[in-house]
Amino acid sequence: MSVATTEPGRLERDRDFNFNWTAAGPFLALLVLLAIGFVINPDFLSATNLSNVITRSAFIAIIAVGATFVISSGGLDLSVGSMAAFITGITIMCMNMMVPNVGVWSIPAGMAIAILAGIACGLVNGVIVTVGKIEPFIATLGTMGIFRALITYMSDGGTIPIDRTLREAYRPVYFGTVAGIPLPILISLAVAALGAFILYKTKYGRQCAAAGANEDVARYSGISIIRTRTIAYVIQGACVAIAAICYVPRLGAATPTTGVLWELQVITAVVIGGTALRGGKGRIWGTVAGAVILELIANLMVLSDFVSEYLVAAVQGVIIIIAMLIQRFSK
Amino acid sequence: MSVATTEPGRLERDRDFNFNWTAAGPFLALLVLLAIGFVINPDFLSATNLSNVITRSAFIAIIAVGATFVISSGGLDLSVGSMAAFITGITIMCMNMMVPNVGVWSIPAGMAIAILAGIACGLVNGVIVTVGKIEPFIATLGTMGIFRALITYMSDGGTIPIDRTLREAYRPVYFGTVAGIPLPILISLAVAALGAFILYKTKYGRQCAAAGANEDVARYSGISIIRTRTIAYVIQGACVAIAAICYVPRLGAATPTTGVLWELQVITAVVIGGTALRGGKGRIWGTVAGAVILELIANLMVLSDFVSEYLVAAVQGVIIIIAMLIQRFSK
Amino acid sequence: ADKKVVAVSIPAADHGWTSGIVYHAQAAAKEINAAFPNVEVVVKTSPSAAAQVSALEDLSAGRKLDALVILPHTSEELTMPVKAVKEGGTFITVVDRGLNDPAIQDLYLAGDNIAVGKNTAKFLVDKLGGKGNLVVLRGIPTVIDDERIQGFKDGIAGSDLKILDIQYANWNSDDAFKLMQDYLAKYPQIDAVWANDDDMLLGVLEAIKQSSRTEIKYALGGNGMKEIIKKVIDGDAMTPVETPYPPSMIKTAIYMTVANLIGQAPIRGVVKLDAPLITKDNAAEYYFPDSPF
Amino acid sequence: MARDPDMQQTPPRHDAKQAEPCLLRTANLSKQYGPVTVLSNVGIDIHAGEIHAIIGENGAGKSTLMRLISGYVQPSAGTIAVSGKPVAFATPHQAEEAGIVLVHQEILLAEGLTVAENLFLGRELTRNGLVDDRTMHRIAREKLDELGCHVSPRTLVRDVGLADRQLIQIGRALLDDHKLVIFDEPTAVLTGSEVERLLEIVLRLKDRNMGVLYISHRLDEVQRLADKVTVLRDGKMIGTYAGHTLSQMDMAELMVGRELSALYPPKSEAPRGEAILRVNNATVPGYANDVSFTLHRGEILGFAGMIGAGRTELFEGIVGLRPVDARVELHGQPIAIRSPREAIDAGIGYLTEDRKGKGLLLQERLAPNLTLSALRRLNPGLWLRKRQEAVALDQAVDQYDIRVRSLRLHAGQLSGGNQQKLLLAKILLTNPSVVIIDEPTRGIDIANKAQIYTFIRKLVSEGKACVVISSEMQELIGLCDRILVMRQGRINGEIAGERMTESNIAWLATAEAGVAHATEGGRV
Ligand SMILES: Nc1ncnc2c1ncn2[C@@H]1O[C@H](COP(=O)(O)OP(=O)(O)OP(=O)(O)O)[C@@H](O)[C@H]1O
Ligand SMILES: Nc1ncnc2c1ncn2[C@@H]1O[C@H](COP(=O)(O)OP(=O)(O)OP(=O)(O)O)[C@@H](O)[C@H]1O
Ligand SMILES: O[C@@H]1[C@@H](O)[C@H](O)OC[C@H]1O
Ligand SMILES: [Mg+2]
Ligand SMILES: [Mg+2]
Repeated sequence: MSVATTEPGRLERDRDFNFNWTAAGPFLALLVLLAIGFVINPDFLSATNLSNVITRSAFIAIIAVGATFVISSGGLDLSVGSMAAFITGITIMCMNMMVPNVGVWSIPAGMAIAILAGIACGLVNGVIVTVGKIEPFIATLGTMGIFRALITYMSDGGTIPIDRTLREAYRPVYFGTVAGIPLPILISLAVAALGAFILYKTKYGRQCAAAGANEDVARYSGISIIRTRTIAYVIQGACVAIAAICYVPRLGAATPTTGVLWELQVITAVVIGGTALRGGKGRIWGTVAGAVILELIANLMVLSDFVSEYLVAAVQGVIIIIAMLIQRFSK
Repeated sequence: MSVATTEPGRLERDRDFNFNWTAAGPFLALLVLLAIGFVINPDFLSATNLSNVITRSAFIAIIAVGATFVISSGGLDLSVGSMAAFITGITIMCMNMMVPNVGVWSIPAGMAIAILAGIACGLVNGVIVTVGKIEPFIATLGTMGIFRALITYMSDGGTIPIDRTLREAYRPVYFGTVAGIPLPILISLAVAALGAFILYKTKYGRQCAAAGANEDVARYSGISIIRTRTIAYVIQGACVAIAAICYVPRLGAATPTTGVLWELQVITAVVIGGTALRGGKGRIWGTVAGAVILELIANLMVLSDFVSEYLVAAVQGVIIIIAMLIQRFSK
Repeated sequence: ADKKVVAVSIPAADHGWTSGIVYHAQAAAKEINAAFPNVEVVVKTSPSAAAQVSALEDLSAGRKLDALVILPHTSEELTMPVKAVKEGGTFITVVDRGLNDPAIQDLYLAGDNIAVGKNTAKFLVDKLGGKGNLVVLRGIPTVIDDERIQGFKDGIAGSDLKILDIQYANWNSDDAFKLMQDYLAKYPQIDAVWANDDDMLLGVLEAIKQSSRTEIKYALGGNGMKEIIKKVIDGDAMTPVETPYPPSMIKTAIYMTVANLIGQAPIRGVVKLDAPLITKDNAAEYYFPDSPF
Repeated sequence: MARDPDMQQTPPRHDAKQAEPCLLRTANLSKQYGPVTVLSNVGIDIHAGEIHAIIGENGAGKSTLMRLISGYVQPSAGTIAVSGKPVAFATPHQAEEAGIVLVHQEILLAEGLTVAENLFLGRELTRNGLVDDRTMHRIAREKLDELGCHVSPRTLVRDVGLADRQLIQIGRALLDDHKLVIFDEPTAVLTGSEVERLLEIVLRLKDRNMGVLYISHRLDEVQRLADKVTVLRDGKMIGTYAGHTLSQMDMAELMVGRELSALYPPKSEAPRGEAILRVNNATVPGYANDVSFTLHRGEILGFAGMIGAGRTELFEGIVGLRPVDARVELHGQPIAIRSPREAIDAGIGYLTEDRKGKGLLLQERLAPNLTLSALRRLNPGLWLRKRQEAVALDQAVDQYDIRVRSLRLHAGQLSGGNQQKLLLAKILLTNPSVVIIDEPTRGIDIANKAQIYTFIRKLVSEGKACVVISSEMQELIGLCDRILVMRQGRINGEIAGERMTESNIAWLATAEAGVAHATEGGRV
């Protein structure tokens, strides 16, 4: 029996200049929507309107960046909406409590508390899912109920308004601009950039994608699924906290209905953005585009007078389905 | 070239008398809940209370039987709640329209229309998911918006009450009993039995599980994924229609809020029942147990005086998580 | 040439009463747009407080609003955004659920929620001879809900009426049906039920009917739903009274706002609709069989 | 090129039995993936009652050809004719209906379904319109017994080992009578007895006048079975030869296209080094019982045994992949390994036998796959160094001769053998001092086996130590310095030097412990 070495086969080191439709899809959809909007109502493209819409989409975008981690690591989080309400509540209560002593400094202190609370909430979700080995859908449906109940309890069924003296000082976090760009937009871009950096440029990002793509392979490669997925939930929690921080000045209060149904919007943004729900690959910038798309659709509905008020939800549904269809079949 | 004959003392692994904990889990949980209920409030086990609770769980159970098909075939349906509202609306409108001509016969006619509408809605979902190749979560989130908008539009934002003359004739479908057992319970048992029969005893059931367990393998085996999954959605639609039929006499009207959030309850029932969300084998009877468990928990909350009304959702969340944990670790 | 723009921002139809709001707002818009060529009334519904804030931004981003009629989803969350609109020189009319800062509104129109609770309670104290067991169903966690419960508690204060239980049923008939079934299972003796909204009362009545329990003397609601008013007119024993809280208040508010804009009839201030007890005697005044609510 | 003068190229097909059209004929069959041509102008004939083997190096295009024939992928050019009539199968199911069935190289079963459900998937037996589970279980039992597979038809495939899965897959193909059965490396995961049984079954198919296409890297099998042998190289046909005229050496040289040297590297002459890894009383509940052994520097230690002997589970336990109770010493220090991460950090690398399920991310590109276990070592600090990764990939591709035509392929797009090489590169990138390789050459062509063996030998000569678990006895004998044989979760004997023979291994793998030990002292 015999054999020897083969010649060191030289391989073509071809880059693929193929246009990646899945990746480009959400951005194309965005362009199409902008064009349609302009046709329907030229005001649509006004700087004020666009900046309003994008600012508004910031909450969902920030939370959805976190969701991109969770989903790409193979999880799911239905609790983000009520977690946002809960964190908003905690933050406002703490700020109000501190204001007599530290005045305006209670704002940064409150923000720090918000982040800690977010991390804690994420940790709870993560541990239940990973250590408890419970289907993420059910586990986070459970914590969704828990967070929602807690905010209802904390607000005694009513609202938790932020202290009047803090209002003006806090306002700029939502309403302020830097170089003409609203602060929430900048914050969400920063969060997305950081998210993209972590997901694409760090070891953790790799591990996250591996855990979502094939749990066994990841495990056999020395990656702790528990650790990886738990961190993803913690990142999600931190993102929710950042969103909550930006949210407070917009509405000035936490209520039992804050953030209701955000989870569905968040997941929709992630999926429209091109991340597969079954895990593996995450697309942070697609997610951000997805969040903006959702807000744009809603905005278009308000600005146009074509459809009955009652049918807005239907048109949104149809547009989302069509967008996904185009994405599928343009490949 | 390699090792020789098989071992003579090869284990006889043909029969497994192992107790199947996953399968038994939901039923044990049910028993535990009943026991807790009795301790908290002996009235809990009264025939009236139990029959009320089980009757109430019938809608969710019936819809969840359909969801077991969809989920085990690898799909998901978030639209069931608004589909139920939509079908209820259509049914009532048709019955009301026919009543001047055919009188009480409009009830069976309306029921037939309900079933057809359910099948049509299921078909729409199925085709979008399979032919359109859209992630089921997003596709049915889209149709959820559409059905909800349609019922709002049909009812002009208000309610669609059933014709007075039909009320009494129709009432027994919800409030009637046969041999002392409320009709909805019997109907849901019949639906579950039929579902179990289809899922476990027919070729289609096999194909359904195969499509959910491994799409590629199923396809290579000559199973049409499109056909199989579409049929699952159609079954889901028919189940929603049956639930809608039982639901009409309960309150005698369809409103824009009928069936809100049922989808989450339905999915929870399926998962608590032991069917994996990622597809594969479905457990019809577990699903039914899951639906009853959900309703029992809610009932327990009201009957006990332990928790603040604000915290009911939290306790429900905690109980569901604990139930799942017990199921996981009792294995 | 230059039309006056009146924006109407209301919650989407999420239960019977709000669907009445939507109905009346749209009717008013249609009538006014037809009658006054120089006025344009735009109605937008929003499914949540956040969406309503967005809608306000959208409505005022493109054009200048001459007036805004708003039924805020929640008070706290809409206060600042409405203030922002006001600062653009818009006339503000607030309906029903108020804002936190009354200085923002030019006109406020609402029902009397305290009275809704109190008048119902007084009726029960009177009819039950000052003693008995009550169960209460409340709506969703909002100020309005709190006020009604507060009014009710004030109303029974000093009597021996006892509230056995208060829980949320979300102004939803279905939830109310379940909750009432459970109340019935839990309490062997219930003398009267109060649901603070008629949607819920419908569910309560179904549950009582099914239970065939006979000790319950009264099941009362509130809001003036036509089905319930009809019962009052018919002399129903279990539901002999009702309190009004008409969703048509939105229409009144829109008309008043338009009158202020173009009718040379300056209107400022607070309008509070009474919530007297509706009884068989005066029920006909509150009965509108063609309205959706 | 050294070639046996007797070796005959089969006559041009025009002259072939013209009377009856052959069972299947391909003409000018080509397949391209994007710009890459993986198969060009292949023309083969298969006749009824004939076993036709396809051989070639890893990535030569064998599996691709089979997938084309059986409808899993569609050709870019060329034709396929069945019994003289041109066909174009859009799905594997259509091919099956035309009597052609493929036993995949990679296992394709639905893990969440039972064995019987998998066997009958898509062709369930019914009685009165209802699925007839009882009959299906009975037939499944019979079929599996025939193949020497003893799992219960009721167990979930998820709970079944790799070899049994392969047998189930074969059973599935043989359930109905087909005209043409295609085996793509059916024996790669099988051990002795199953292989024998399978070969018998293949011969029986031939007796029943079916056509068989057979791919294997085990050339002895090819030699025993094949009537005709077609050799592929780089997607091109080298020729079709009459089976009996080719020696294994001829085949190997035809595949590679050049002369071959020895398959196994010489064993080390140096005396045994100090103990690197000492495992005492290792028990993996349900699989391994009280196993103790010592691994020395510079040593290749073989683990032999039959399927189910518990070798895989033992080592999965040792590297922290499953619960184990053991005292482990590494470099003389006791260590406790609780997770795969700790094993990697301690310098113990484990290469799984299930490359598709547990080894590689099939949808991921090559570089991320290669570096997944070694992320820490390669990227000190927080972020990834992509340049470093590219260099590592270049090196690995060269060093392990991974045949890829583009570095942007996904791991799943590599041929089976090249996947195995990628996996080996992946584990070695963690720079372990102890390397445990479970089935090192599963699905590897003969030329590359030699490379892998050389490489393993080089590893230990550099002062590492290596455990090789293999079901190929020759491989163990040729490669290892010492062999431990396991049976039913226990070590049943140790052999080294002269005493490493197939019969000794087979004896120790099957005989009762007492008997084995008694005889081992003397001579087996
Ligand atoms: N989907 C695909 N896209 C691109 N290239 C592919 C794809 N599938 C296979 N290839 C390439 O085609 C070539 C032939 O692969 P094939 O699997 O047929 O080889 P093989 O002869 O079966 O090898 P082995 O003995 O290793 O199984 C390989 O270079 C492989 O990378
Ligand atoms: N007695 C048994 N009980 C349960 N499962 C068994 C038994 N025998 C074999 N199996 C199944 O067969 C698989 C193969 O066994 P195992 O991996 O332990 O053997 P091995 O010695 O590593 O052999 P190889 O790796 O060569 O297949 C196991 O994972 C297991 O699922
Ligand atoms: O929506 C509410 C309605 O249902 C309640 O009864 O009255 C006040 C409204 O805001
Ligand atoms: Mg191959
Ligand atoms: Mg093994």
